[in-house]
Amino acid sequence: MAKLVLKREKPLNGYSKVINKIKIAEYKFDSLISLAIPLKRERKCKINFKNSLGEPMPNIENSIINKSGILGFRIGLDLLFICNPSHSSFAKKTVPLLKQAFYITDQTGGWCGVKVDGDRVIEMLERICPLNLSLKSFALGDVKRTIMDQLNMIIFRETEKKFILFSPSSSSGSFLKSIETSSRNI
Amino acid sequence: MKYSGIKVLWEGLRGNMGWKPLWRNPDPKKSYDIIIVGGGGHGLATAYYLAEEFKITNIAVVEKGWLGSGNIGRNTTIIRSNYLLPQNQPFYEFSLKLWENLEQELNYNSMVSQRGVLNIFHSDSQRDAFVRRGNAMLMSGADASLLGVNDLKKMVPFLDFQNSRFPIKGGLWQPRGGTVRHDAVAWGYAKEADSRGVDIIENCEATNFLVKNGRCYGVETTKGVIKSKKVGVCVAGSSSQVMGKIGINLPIESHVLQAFVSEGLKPVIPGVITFGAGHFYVSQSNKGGLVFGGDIDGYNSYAQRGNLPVIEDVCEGGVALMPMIGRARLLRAWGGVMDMSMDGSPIIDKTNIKNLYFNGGWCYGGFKATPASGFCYAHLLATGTSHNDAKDFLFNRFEKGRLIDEKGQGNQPNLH
Amino acid sequence: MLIDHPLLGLRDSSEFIYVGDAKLLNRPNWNSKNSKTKFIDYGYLRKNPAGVHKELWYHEQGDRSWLVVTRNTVTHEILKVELARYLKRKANAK
Amino acid sequence: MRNSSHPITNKQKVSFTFNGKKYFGYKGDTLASALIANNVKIVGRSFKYHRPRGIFSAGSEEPNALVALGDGPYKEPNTKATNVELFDGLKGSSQNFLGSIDFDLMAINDLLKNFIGAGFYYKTFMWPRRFWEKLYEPIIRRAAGLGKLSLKADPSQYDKGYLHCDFLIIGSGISGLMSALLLAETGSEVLIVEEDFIFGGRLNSERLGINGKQSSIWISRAVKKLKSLKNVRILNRTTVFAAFDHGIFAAIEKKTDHILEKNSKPRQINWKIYTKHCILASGAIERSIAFPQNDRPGIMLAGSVRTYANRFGAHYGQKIAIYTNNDDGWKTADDLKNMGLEIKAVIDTRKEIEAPSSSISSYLGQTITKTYGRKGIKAIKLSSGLKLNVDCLAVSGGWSSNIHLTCHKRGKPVWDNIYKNFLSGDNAQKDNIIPVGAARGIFEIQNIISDTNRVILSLIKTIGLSMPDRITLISSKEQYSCSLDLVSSSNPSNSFIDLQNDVTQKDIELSFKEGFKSVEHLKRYSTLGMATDQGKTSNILGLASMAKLKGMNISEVGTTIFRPPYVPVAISAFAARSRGKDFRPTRLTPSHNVASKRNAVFVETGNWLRAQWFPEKGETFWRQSVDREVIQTRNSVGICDVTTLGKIDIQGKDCSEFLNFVYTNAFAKLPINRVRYGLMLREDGVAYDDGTTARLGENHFIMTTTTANAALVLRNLEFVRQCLLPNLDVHLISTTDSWAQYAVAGPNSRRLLQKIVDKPKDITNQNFPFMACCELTICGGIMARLFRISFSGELAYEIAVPTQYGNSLFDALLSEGEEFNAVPYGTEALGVMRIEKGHVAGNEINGQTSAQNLGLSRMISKKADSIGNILSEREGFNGSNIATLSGFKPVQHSQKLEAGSHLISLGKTPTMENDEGWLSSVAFSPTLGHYIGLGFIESGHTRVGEKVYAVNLLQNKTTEVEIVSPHFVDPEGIKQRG
Repeated sequence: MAKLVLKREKPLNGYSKVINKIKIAEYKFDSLISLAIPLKRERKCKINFKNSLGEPMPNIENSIINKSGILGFRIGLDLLFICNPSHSSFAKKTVPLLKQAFYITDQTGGWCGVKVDGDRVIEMLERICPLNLSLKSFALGDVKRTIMDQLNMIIFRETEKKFILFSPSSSSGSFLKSIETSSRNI
Repeated sequence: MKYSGIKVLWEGLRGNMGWKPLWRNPDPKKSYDIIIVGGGGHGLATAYYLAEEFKITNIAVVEKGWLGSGNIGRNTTIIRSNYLLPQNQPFYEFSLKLWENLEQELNYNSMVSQRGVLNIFHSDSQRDAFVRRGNAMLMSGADASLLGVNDLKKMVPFLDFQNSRFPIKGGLWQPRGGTVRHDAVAWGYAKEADSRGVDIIENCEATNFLVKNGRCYGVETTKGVIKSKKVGVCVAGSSSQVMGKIGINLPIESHVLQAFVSEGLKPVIPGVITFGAGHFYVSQSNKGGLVFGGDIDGYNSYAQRGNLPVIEDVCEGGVALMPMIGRARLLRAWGGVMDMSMDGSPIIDKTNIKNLYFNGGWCYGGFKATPASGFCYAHLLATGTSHNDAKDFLFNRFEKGRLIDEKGQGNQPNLH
Repeated sequence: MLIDHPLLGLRDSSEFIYVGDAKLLNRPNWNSKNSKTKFIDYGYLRKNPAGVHKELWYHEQGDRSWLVVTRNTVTHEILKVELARYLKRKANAK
Repeated sequence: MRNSSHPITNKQKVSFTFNGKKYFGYKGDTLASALIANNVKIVGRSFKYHRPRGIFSAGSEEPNALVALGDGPYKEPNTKATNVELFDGLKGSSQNFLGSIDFDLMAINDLLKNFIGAGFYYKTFMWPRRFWEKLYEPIIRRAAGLGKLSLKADPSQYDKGYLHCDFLIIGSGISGLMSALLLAETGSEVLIVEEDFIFGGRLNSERLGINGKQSSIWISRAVKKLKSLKNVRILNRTTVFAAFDHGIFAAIEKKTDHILEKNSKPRQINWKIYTKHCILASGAIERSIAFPQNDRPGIMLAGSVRTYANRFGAHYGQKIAIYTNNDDGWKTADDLKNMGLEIKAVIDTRKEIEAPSSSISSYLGQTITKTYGRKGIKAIKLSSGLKLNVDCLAVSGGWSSNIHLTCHKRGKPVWDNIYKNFLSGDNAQKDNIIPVGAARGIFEIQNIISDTNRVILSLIKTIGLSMPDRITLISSKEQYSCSLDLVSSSNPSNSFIDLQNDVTQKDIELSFKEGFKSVEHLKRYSTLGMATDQGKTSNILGLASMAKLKGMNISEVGTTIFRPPYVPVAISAFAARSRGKDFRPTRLTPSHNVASKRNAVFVETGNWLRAQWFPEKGETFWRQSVDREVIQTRNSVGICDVTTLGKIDIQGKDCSEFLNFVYTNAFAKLPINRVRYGLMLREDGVAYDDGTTARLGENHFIMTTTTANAALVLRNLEFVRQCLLPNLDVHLISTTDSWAQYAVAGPNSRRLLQKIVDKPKDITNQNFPFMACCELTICGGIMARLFRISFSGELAYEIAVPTQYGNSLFDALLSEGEEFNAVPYGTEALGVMRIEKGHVAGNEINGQTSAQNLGLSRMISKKADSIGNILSEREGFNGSNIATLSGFKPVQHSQKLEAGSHLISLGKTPTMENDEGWLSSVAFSPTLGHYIGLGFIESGHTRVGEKVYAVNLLQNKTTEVEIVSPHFVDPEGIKQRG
């Protein structure tokens, strides 16, 4: 019997396109996990986070990127996400380390990421994002969770005109359509 | 004054000089047999039926603002009896029967227009629920039929049968449902109650109840103390405020419901159509405006105005169901305050204070109930016992666990 | 409406789900005397003020916090926003 | 007519048609100005009496000139010609007539005016009763209404958007631009929104200069400067139409309405604007005067006549009279005279004034008592008896501040007796809406300049921003005073108050006579102010008229409430993108692609699309596929995507205590690697969700919920976690999208799974019994979860893998299952099997049924507190006669059952009193070969074996059914444990 191999598929099959000079590309990641801070264990978690990832644990709606390019952001009082963009020893080494302090939930399959980039990106996002995107209220490295075009999304600002958006994977088709439509409509 | 076509002609010929006010503008007397607090649709109907059916005419209706300024003055004018539960269905069918004779009875054309009410469904389980409902309607003597997609394509060809996100699978149709010119209902009841001797006192706010030894014997008002043997409160929208004056907490929250009207258009919508996969219902007024609405805004409010998300939600539903209305323009939005009860059904009952009665909790379905609510409340006020068709609308159903929850949402008023 | 989330700042109310009277925080003890009466009161009776109202909003499209919002039901003015869990913990500590 | 020396004539010439006739205009025209230039007088017909009407105003207050634009599905009825930017190829047409616009057969109504005045319809058409829907109403409905919809789906695209600023400035007239310049200096984010397609507001309509030059020079400099600033954004063709709570405003931007070629861009954008402060520079609206036959084509607002003359070089006729009750009317006289037109007269209702211009023949203290010319004004008659031939009459009843938006939050306007004008009340200040200029009731240019400086600078100071220098501008000296002479008393039945709805002075008098005296009654009875212009030019006239009748001041009479929107907005614009298939987002299951390839028919389940059944070749009717899927699954093995069930990851030290509380039954002692079925009640004791929860570790559980309630259950669990038991260490994460989960059911399910489960995991019955669960790897190291649970009653499992592997796993299960004749099955077969097994689902747990109704009362543990426990003890939930879940089968096996049928004892008539229950779910059971049903019937559990009627009156069908156990297949559960 031939060995049965399961194929891993990205939600958007590696989509990439430029519309109205906005570059839209699937943001691929190897794994995405969430970390819950156990009740009254914030201090322990802070130390563990620093030891595991080499960066301080971010405050709410802030993020860190460590030297291996791992993105960590805090989305709630006791909830963080760690997004590991490239294959590495992350699962083998870092996750067990984090497990010593946090409750960990693997959500790799649960989210779809899209990177949008370009001079008119703010104009595009204005069509779907209810948040104030001026740098004063949405600084570099900030991350917020909100509703866009009826979808629950997480939005992360990498640079002034570069954002990563995450949306639930089951609705990734609608999510992409929403971004494409916004880009065309400006 | 008796109205007729001949009278209109006669007055037209002599320059319309002979018309008289529809109701007097009396000062309150010192005492009455019954005081109705609230001169909206239900209060005026109650006064009328007390006078007409129970021959009690020594009545005052005290109204804080102008007559008909309650929710009878701001609603989407729909009448229907397409209810499911045995505690509700006979009551609303009774109401529909009263509507059918109302104009002749009141000698006032409130334009009761039975052009039908259509509820669209989009899934098999919705269909199952509508079949159950349709059968309940037929079992209590109402009318109903189940329509398939082909029936709908003939009846309402402008629905989105092609491209809708949630396919249209059929509809429950009640031909006797329809719409009424809402303000005219208040004016008609006022006219006939007044002509039977009822004192309708506008701009007279009931500020407190007169209670002694657990009995109510009148009200304090902004026009002085008025005594009475019985007091019936009928102020849906403000129920908690009024009953709160004597410390009664109600199973009711006040919520804002928005309604909308478009610019005038030549007739396009035949009856009332409701969308089953979102929150939208629409009819067209005789003036030509599309009258439409959807969900309540969802938060406690006495502000009589709404917010944008619900307007958008309602219009999304409208365009999803009938994309041909897209280029029609929304002309006016308004909001009314709803008595949202804990199980979505009303209360017509005595209170724990003797001689003080309560009618409220109509959620956003009070308009269609107006005649039966007035009739049954009059019955309770006159006889001390509940009318058979309203015998379950009692306070104690919450403590007994005999809830009348058409939507199955439980004690979450903003979901009813 | 805009709700000034204590952790996240001003957010549009469309990110939230409204649930109502904050008295729902005070669930009666199930085996206290007259617990059924207390639960009926808890479940069904409301003060429903025309004015300042303490109520529960859930940030479903955001950080999933339950908030206690003090809001005027006549003007819709929001006077205070607190995290329900802090309030409840404080109450429990008493 | 067009003034050939006006600069507009240097612009591009454009052609358009109106009522089929071709005309020319210029870029920069509105449809109204072009029609005036072409001397088209009758543009529309009035609502009720079908009187010929012309253009009355120059803005969104227009009551008369309603036209249909475009054709086919693009047709847009009821469009105000005064708001339409002219473009090459525009097609406009009149509406609301029978015959032609010039000879409208419905104009017969005008002759019947005495019989069809205000509210006549309330008094007649009542006999015979049935004639209302059949005869009277259809006639009324056809006669009423205005324009026609195309009845075609709106083909245009629309969009939404969100803007944020510190200052929203509404209007770009002089006070708006000044405010913008001042506020921009502070570094704040400023957004200026202008309804018109050009900036400058009223300045464009006036001859007055700024700093000694034409005002257009100052406007373009100001706009240029503002556009150059990074912190300023400026939008034209955009109308702010509503004010909401907490500084949220809604605006509509017209993107393509002014071009013929409809490109792929959205036609309009519905902007939601969040601002800290709103500067209301919305100007003022001129009102009319009610006098006999004041509605003829050619009678226009004086300020608008001036607009057409100054901005567009367009005017009607050569002999113009002005009728005014205020100083502003005289300005029109001056400007027209300056254009070389003949001013026949200025009639001013005020006696005690000094005529501002001696070179114009003026009639002070006089009124107009009659006008002539049905299709265009020809002459007027004054109270002195003097008759003057004119071809245009400019009317000014004074100016009303445009405070519409300050009323949207129920702010009450306050009467200003000096300028005879309603101003915004205190509420506006509270809402941070700050009127400036004419919107603040200031009507003289020099005062507007100094007052705007003062208001904005003091605002900047109050907020504590850096102070800019005041703006010094010099303009002409103006003076404005106004009287309240708004209605005349002669010939009230021909004096129109509300032009569009044909409300006359006589109607107001009739309302008064019949007791409709409060402003709200007046409005509702007479329809005053309820037309598409919402009474912008007429409300004050109605109030003034009622005040006169009541012997009160206008301020005592009060005012009705301005409600949003300020201008009518297309319903599509609110819906924006959420239309058609995009009405709601679509969620796809992980196996969607494989299912599509296998020709699955999909069904909407909430936002999900799920495979409903998988038709095979030769199957023409859905039942064939479903029956086959059921039989094949029960005989061998079937695979179904159940990913849509909600999955919640629950971790923390106090999980078991938490679960004990949220479920009615106990979970604390659930061993690791075991699953348990749980029932959830609402606090009111009614059942609302059920599902299985698996324990993966001491502090780790995975809960499943129904598809429909996934979000609600998480919300309620968070409520318990944060609001009721915040001292527990519990953490909740929705993982519905993270795991693809498939039911693998049927006697061969174990053998199939054994092919993919990595060794050494042993899933034999001994080592992995019914209700076991575990984490494992499959297919050579892919992490997975396996649950031995059964919804079908068969030996069954659910297997979950990370979503990215889902499509591949579904494929693999089917290909590996080929040797067993494995079948994919959809939601229909799933439903059939669960009914056969007697499992409840949404039709049974519908929010109206309790654990007792469902026959699950033994699941309510009385040993510990749980949500809904106490209130489920109420008498209505208990008692021996409550309806309980039962099974039903037709006595004649060939008969069909219908869900929704009601249940009645044999021999009884189907009435509400005899109603004993209903069938909630039915299916044809291919296993049993006949229909079966689940339902609720009073005391059902004690009536097994009894026969009753299932009544479906909707289809006029009564079926005799037998009450049986709800467990039709394998009631002992031998198969699922095997």
